[in-house]
Amino acid sequence: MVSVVAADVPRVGTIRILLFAGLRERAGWGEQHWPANPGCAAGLTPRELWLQLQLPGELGSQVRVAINRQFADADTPLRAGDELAFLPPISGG
Amino acid sequence: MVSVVAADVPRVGTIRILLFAGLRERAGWGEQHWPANPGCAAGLTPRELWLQLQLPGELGSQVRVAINRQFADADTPLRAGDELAFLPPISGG
Amino acid sequence: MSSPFCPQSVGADTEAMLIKIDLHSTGFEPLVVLEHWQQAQSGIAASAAEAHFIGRVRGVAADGCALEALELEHYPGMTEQQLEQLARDCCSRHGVNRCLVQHRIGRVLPGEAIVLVAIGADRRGPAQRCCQELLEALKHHAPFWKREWRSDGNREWLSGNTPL
Amino acid sequence: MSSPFCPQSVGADTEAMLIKIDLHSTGFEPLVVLEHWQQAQSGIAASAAEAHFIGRVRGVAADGCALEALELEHYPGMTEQQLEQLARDCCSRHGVNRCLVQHRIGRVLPGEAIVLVAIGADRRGPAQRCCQELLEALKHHAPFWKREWRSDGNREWLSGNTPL
Repeated sequence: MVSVVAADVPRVGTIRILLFAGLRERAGWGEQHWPANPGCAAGLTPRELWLQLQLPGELGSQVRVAINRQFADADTPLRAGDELAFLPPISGG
Repeated sequence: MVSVVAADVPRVGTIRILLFAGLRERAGWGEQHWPANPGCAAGLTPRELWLQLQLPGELGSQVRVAINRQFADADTPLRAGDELAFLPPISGG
Repeated sequence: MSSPFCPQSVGADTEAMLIKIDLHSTGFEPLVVLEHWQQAQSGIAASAAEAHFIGRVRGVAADGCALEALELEHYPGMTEQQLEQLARDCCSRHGVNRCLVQHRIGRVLPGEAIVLVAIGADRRGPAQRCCQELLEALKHHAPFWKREWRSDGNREWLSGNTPL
Repeated sequence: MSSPFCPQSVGADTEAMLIKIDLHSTGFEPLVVLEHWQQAQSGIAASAAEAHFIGRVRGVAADGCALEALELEHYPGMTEQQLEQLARDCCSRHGVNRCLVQHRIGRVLPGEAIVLVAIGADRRGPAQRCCQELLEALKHHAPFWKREWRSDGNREWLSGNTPL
């Protein structure tokens, strides 16, 4: 199930990638769409995307992964239409 | 230091004894003045008064002692002018 | 590190401990009391962390019967003194500086507030722990006694508090 | 034991768990929100035990500088979903039935409330523990990020929460 906000219709055949807060500022971008043909994204994981995108910081110890707005393991295989977010250290409340 | 409410001036040469709640009702009285000549009350303790007054229940395990509105040991020697209270199990808040 | 652009603030640490304790012989509204209490702490001086507890009379007696009312007896003079002492000890143990204790006496109806404890502090941990601990302290060491007036006509003094 | 004079009450146990969560992009008054929340629980149905926590913006930044404002970024969509899930898990773990979570987003000024957590329960222990635990849970597992706007012109993302 892909859950999206109304204003951001997912592009078929892509993975939507979101960055937040300090991570977004260090990377210089907040959103990208990564091509992923349906059925052909098998094997592509958040960890691989993290490396390919050359994102700053350390995945795992500092940065958490959410897939379709749920915390997820960085090695979860992604599928076309997924919303992937990299979350820097949380500081709410 | 003896601290008393304005309406209840201590009688010189007595110990004021107070009972509360269920203990007061089982004993059938809430206040007594026990004669205690100044200087001559030496040795009289709440525990002895408890026995002499034949109060119901168990001192210590259930009933606590306050002297001059501070919790006190049941074997503390009393002095003329003291306010002694026997407190059944507390249930505030 | 100090610069003209970075003045050191005079924080809550330097303020005196503020303790407010009241016994109410008629109903009190916890949120109204809290509002007045908070108004004394305006703007930046407001506590960064505030923990509250409100206890109300249940509609059911200890034996499962419907409850008409709870009667709260206390030991005038000792109660106020004990509450003050318990609050002062607990606040200084936890390093918190604002404390509000409100307690009903007399006849209290189901749904009405019996007790309100509020703690203001600079950190959430001390605020929460102090609020919890002071509530336990007053439940066990302030001279209050509850009697249940049950709808079947029974009047029963409680011999302790409900379990934590 | 049941008699015609002693009807069994329909207590809070039989009610559904009630969770209310809101994000505020402008200031909210904790006591006003609490009042509305309580009004939905009138008379005997009111929770016998209520624990609240209010967190406010400090006037001082992490480095000791004066703070102009705190900026709260979040992940729209995931935030609401996470708060709901954290609240539901925490409430069912502690067996409490009423839960209120209010959180600011956007620019928040010193002294303003950032977060309010309130728990209503039948016993003080579960109410207090659930309130504490839910606060910790949302501080660490709801996608919020704080940036300090300091009076010396620095803008710094915080990399964690203040210690408990």
